[in-house]
Amino acid sequence: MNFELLLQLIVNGLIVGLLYGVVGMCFVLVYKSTQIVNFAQGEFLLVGAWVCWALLVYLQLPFFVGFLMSLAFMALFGVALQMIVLRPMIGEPIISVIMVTIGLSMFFQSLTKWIFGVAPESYPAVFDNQSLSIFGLNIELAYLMSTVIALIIMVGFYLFFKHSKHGLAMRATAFDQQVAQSLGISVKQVFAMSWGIAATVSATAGVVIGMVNGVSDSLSAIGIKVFPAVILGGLDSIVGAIVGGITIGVLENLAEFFDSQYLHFGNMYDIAPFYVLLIILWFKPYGLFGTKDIERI
Amino acid sequence: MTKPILQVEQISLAFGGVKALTDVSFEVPTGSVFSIIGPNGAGKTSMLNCISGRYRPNQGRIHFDGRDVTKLKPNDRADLGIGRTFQNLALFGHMSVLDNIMVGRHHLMKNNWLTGPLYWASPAQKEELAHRREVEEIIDFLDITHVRKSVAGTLSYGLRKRVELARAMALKPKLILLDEPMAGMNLEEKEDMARYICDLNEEFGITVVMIEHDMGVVMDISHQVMVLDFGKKLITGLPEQVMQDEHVKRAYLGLEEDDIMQEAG
Amino acid sequence: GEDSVFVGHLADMSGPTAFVGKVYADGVRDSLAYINANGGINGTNLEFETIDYAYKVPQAIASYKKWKSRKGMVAMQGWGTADTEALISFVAKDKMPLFSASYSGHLTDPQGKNPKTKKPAPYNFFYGASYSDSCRGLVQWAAEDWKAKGKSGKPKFTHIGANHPYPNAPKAACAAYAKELGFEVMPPVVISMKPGDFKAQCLTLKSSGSNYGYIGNLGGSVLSLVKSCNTVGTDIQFMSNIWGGDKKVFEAAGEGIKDYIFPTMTPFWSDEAPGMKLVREVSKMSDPSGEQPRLHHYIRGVCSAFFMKEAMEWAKDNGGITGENIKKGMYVKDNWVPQGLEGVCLAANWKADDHRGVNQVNIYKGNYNNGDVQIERVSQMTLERRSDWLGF
Amino acid sequence: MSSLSMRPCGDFRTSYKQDNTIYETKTIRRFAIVVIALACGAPWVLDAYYLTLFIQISYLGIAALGLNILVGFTGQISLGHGAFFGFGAFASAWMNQSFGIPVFLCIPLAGFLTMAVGMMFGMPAARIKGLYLAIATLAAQFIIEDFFGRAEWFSGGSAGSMAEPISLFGLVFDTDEKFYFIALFALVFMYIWGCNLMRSRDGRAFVAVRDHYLSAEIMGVKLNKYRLLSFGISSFYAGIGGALYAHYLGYVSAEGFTIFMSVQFLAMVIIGGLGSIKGTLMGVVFMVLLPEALEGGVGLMKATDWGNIPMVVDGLAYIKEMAIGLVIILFLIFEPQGLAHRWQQIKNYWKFYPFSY
Amino acid sequence: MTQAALKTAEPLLAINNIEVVYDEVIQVLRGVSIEVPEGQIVTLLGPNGAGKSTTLKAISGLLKSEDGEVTRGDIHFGTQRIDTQSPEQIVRSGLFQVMEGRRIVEDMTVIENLKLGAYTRSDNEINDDIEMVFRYFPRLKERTGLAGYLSGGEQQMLAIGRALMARPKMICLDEPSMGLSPLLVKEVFAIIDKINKEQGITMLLVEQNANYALKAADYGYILESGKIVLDGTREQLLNNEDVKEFYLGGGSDERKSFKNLKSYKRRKRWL
Ligand SMILES: Nc1ncnc2c1ncn2[C@@H]1O[C@H](COP(=O)(O)OP(=O)(O)OP(=O)(O)O)[C@@H](O)[C@H]1O
Ligand SMILES: Nc1ncnc2c1ncn2[C@@H]1O[C@H](COP(=O)(O)OP(=O)(O)OP(=O)(O)O)[C@@H](O)[C@H]1O
Ligand SMILES: CC(C)C[C@H](N)C(=O)O
Ligand SMILES: [Mg+2]
Ligand SMILES: [Mg+2]
Repeated sequence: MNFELLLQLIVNGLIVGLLYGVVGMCFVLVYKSTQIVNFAQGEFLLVGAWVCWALLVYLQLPFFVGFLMSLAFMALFGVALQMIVLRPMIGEPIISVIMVTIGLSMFFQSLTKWIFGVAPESYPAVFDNQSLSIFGLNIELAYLMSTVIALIIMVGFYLFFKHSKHGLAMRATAFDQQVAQSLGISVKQVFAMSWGIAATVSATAGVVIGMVNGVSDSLSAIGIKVFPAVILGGLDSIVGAIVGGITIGVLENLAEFFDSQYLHFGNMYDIAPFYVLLIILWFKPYGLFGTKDIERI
Repeated sequence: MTKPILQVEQISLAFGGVKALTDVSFEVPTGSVFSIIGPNGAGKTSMLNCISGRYRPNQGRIHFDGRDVTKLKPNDRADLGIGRTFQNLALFGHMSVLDNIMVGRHHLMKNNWLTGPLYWASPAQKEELAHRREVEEIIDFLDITHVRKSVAGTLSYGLRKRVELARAMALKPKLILLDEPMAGMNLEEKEDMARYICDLNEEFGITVVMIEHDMGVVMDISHQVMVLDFGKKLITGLPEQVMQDEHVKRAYLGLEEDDIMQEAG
Repeated sequence: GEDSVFVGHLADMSGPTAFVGKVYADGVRDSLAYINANGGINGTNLEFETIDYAYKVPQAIASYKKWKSRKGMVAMQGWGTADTEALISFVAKDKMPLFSASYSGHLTDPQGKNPKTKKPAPYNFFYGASYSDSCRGLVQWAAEDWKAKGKSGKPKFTHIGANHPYPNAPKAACAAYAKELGFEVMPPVVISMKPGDFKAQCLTLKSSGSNYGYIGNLGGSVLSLVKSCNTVGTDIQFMSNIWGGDKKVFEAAGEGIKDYIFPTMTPFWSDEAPGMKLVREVSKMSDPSGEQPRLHHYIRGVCSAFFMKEAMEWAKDNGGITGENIKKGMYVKDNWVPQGLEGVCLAANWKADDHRGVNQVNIYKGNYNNGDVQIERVSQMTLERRSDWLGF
Repeated sequence: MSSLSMRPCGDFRTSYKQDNTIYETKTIRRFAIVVIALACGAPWVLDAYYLTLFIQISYLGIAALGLNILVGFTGQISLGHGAFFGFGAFASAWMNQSFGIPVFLCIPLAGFLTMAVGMMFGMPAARIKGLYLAIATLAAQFIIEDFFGRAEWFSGGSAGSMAEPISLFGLVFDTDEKFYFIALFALVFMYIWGCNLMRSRDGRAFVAVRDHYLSAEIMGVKLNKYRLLSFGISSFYAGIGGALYAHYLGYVSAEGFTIFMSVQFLAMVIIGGLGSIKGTLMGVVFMVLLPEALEGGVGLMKATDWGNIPMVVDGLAYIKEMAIGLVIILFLIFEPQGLAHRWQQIKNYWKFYPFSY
Repeated sequence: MTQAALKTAEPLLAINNIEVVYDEVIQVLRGVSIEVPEGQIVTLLGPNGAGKSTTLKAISGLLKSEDGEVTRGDIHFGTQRIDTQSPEQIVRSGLFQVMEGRRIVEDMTVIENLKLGAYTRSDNEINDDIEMVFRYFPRLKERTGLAGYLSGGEQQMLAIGRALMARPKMICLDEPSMGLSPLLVKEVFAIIDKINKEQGITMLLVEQNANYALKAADYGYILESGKIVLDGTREQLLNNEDVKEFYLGGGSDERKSFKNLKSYKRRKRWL
């Protein structure tokens, strides 16, 4: 067995997985507070990454200035999106709302293609040294930066849901919008908040991935990629999203390892997580950390 | 009263630390109206859930109609003839009242996804219509003719309760379990409901197990009453006996003796 | 005889292959417009419509039907592998020549002579060497390169690409030839068509010690692959198919793309060739300033359109512009170069039993140095017309 | 109020049989028959473009109906319908090619084969619920798609596979005009099948499971059986639709059956109206005609002055895509319950006209 | 208190001739007017489907989320017109509804549910108020699991307790006694009374249990088929023959047995 390759793949999986985890968290945040499965999550990454790219390339802003500005923009973007599109949908069948997010995803994908074109673009170099060697594996500094950011975001999320009354309000809204309203919770505010946060945090991930792989419309594919991660962890669990993200990241890489070394099926890297997902769901129908539905009659 | 249709032997049920039921045993004679009363959270609904198969008791057995049903799935118990209604309405909200009741006939019908769609070219149509006829009788009986095509979810609470009863009756049950059939009803409607329950017991010969908080109703129409408190059986007996019990009075009714008759109305 | 004839033009300008699809489509579109503006088909007006079908097969079929029934289409300019193959039997039945940008090898057997051919494609044409033949050319180059570098032992060859018809088209054919030439053929490495993080795959490439990698994808995923493999530090010579190498790719990849090998069928925009004058005129149709540099895919589009045009001219003189006659027109000339495009389009030979119009591959090497893209020609290969390679 | 059912006012029925019909009134039934009769004459009036659109509507419509049975009637979201559709297409072609089974038999057989596959992937439905299940079907989508690319023996792998045209009694349905009749027949047949299913025992069980699975079980409905069966039936429909598609196109490519297609099916069903058979058809028509209509709109736009600036011309493709997304969004904002619901409201309005309540 | 006296007191809540339509076609209320004076308990009685819950939802602004709409008339709370306001504005102005069917947040604990009730508040006496709720309903204190697993009665207590947490001026209670044991019904009404007396919270009480409701209330309305058919003070209603017969049971002195009811219907005199 090629241990060196295995080790490198696992490290690679951990780091990429953490990023999935961050995107997954946003997904969970939106789900937890609005029950909406956001199919436009990937487009948040996309829009964020392009906006940041445009600020850096056209306006020649220093990286961190442009980065923060694009985050601010994304917060507004998330809130505005929610106000214009999702607010009228409050109280409508959940599946229709989900379909709306699919429509949004189509819209923004085409819009970014229209504005920025279909060719991938690279970010200007941010770090002097693009990569760092860990266990003999070169890892992009942007990824390490994202690891730090991810950890900060995670702790923030945890505290928010555990201790703030907005966290409670979000959960109540997710449970039953009518009840939430009757308690004086502004469902609109809750929605705006969660979409704003989700858009901002996702954009962070978008920028990081853009720095590593270039910005292009395929960034939005991450939106699909986090599905298995989120489900694995449990749709409504922030911790689950992280664990799920890391698991999927490592899984992909393990699949690549076994495929390339032994099986030679091809494509296992992309497909194996889905097999594992099915198996895990069979034994844990609510993922690893998801809360069970209350089945009382 | 003849041999018991339902025998519950030493049922215990716990949820984590909460002991919903502890060692409860009782028998329901065939053809009787048997009421379960007790404070909120005493485990009454849990008891019904054990009988209808929603919960699996941790201990004990349940015999229905001479069969041990403890391990059967809910749908198999429906086949055997246990019907029920629910405390927090459990209608099929988007279906019409008629369809709701027709679901009750499910286990009595034979057409399936292959023969059903061939409607005219299979016995399905005949079967559907035959059952429809019987369902209409139940609808007539419960006086819900005027809403039979309405969507169940938009009905008012009281009507929904009645539709639930109709659906349970459509099962052609030998035993029907009613979880607070009168809750949320005004006097007039309670009277109607009481009449239906008496009729279905007397005319159709269906045994009734009923949870109810309205003491007037319980006293008037039940043959036997069991009192549960904190998951334990307190007493079983004739309604009058039970009402006399000091413990029941204090823990459940919270009344002095004279008040009972007066308040119950 | 006719006042005007209709040509349908399918393009992917917004779908998954738009990266090059738009460029190629512009070439076709500008050419058709140019032909029209300059006398049409010897006086017959060339009416055309471009539909962006976003690489969706049903949309392509619907457009085809629409053109066929409503506009009386006589020939069609198409695009992708998936839709072209879906249309094979339709165009055969309707006698509708279809000039595609899918260079899939199994479009080249019009009569089903090769037992490996699944479906004869009598009405399909494309300008350029098939994916299989280009890959064979690259493998030949690789074998020479290996020798030239004085390395010993068996070089290792790996096919890299998504599990899709387009990247897969030459997979088996090319692997067979690589083996013939003494390569050790490694298990293929699958990367998705979309850009992404391919470090895992690069680690595999690295640990397997692969020497030559053929990339069957295009655009974005090529970039990602190169970047990821640089981070990981592989030592592999990448060779891509015709869609995977152009100036835009180098610019987008920036530093880090090194000695990247790819084939072309035409000169580049900045090259001087007699025919480039016409190409620049054509380009003015959508860019009056004439300044916008075009990628070589654009020029291939121009060739595709002008071959069609000349076949139509022949048809007009020989019984009228119908699909059947255009097809016949395709077989008339040997070593055929459309008039005015000398030095731009390679000499082509379509025969009734062999639609491998071009069997020549020009191989280039590209580098990016401090904001400058440098592309140099490294070799030119002429492929045999082996009968067992027909349609394969 | 509550007695205000969705029925025409003065409509009296004297038997349960009359009351159990698919169509609410005789007029509507006659109308339906006339429409079908008229539809039979279409090939003599309409050109192939319209026929193609209709044929598209029919095979997509059949598959979409299957999805609505699963999503709308049984309440389980599936994101893998496109893959099942593809499976039916390949399966039919494969059976015809490999075993020489006549095509008209292959189509229903493909339906059943797809049903089996659908039930295999539906198995988790016994344990998994809601969105978890939706994502499990997403997994099915990717796994099946991967299978198409991999299984040369079945799908021809990357090269795709050929599908013979349908032939019956020596008649080959290889042109749009001829295939149109197959499509029309299949559509009508499958829709009546669906209507009948939903008004008989198993159909009701599906809805019961959707609305309240706990009480459905207590009412005697075998929960797992019906959860699985609805996957089976929905895949059956997908398989039939896919097989028709295969034999219409004559060629099946592994590329066509992506998550995007699955999403499109979902859009049809939601836009049409969940749990409405009529609505499904409306949704399909909407989604098939939308791009075509926008194509026309784009053509008009190019003709205007402001529409002819380069930025817009170059972006027309994207504008079109954006418009599709936008139309879906706007549609759902204004009609979240789907076309069927709007239709119902219009009917109600006229029924009580001029009294609005 | 006489009717006249009631009318002169400035009502805290005034509903003026409202009509409500669901789904754009189904009319449920046909001109309902109700006044609730400050500090009093007013009860709204009526059979199933009369539109009682609809009236409450119209007050609290929750109709919109059910596709319902107030098409005519207006509702004033204090000096504000509230039928155009959003539910959360209404709650913030001090009007709280306890919805029919308890509607607690099942996947939260009792304490979390109570905290939710205090969502609109920003003071730091929330923990004191939780203690106060536990004083009213001691058994809630022992339930530490998820609220979804509470028994029906416990959930009802939680729902009322949650309303108290908002420190509202007025609470609308929709069938608070439904499904409670006799002892608890008594307790709940006692608590309602106590809350009204101790904290001066105005109440609009929708009830089926007319006996208790009328005893607790100062004034009552009877709603049938979307119209107010009768209103009056407690005494007036308690002595009304029809109310006695149809709502209280036993128009005559003798209580009928549920067992031997005649199945004919008597005409109500107000129809
Ligand atoms: N699924 C469950 N999980 C956890 N605890 C439960 C569950 N079902 C019931 N309980 C608990 O069991 C106890 C008995 O509940 P049950 O619903 O049987 O009471 P009940 O007698 O019907 O009361 P009520 O009259 O209020 O309906 C309660 O304390 C309740 O919290
Ligand atoms: N969301 C809705 N859509 C359509 N109709 C509705 C809706 N909600 C209630 N209705 C109808 O409005 C009428 C009044 O209902 P409401 O719930 O207000 O009655 P209620 O007086 O509270 O009855 P109960 O005592 O049974 O609770 C009923 O006929 C009901 O069918
Ligand atoms: C760029 C490619 C994806 C398109 C190409 N014409 C094909 O063969 O499909
Ligand atoms: Mg109970
Ligand atoms: Mg009510």
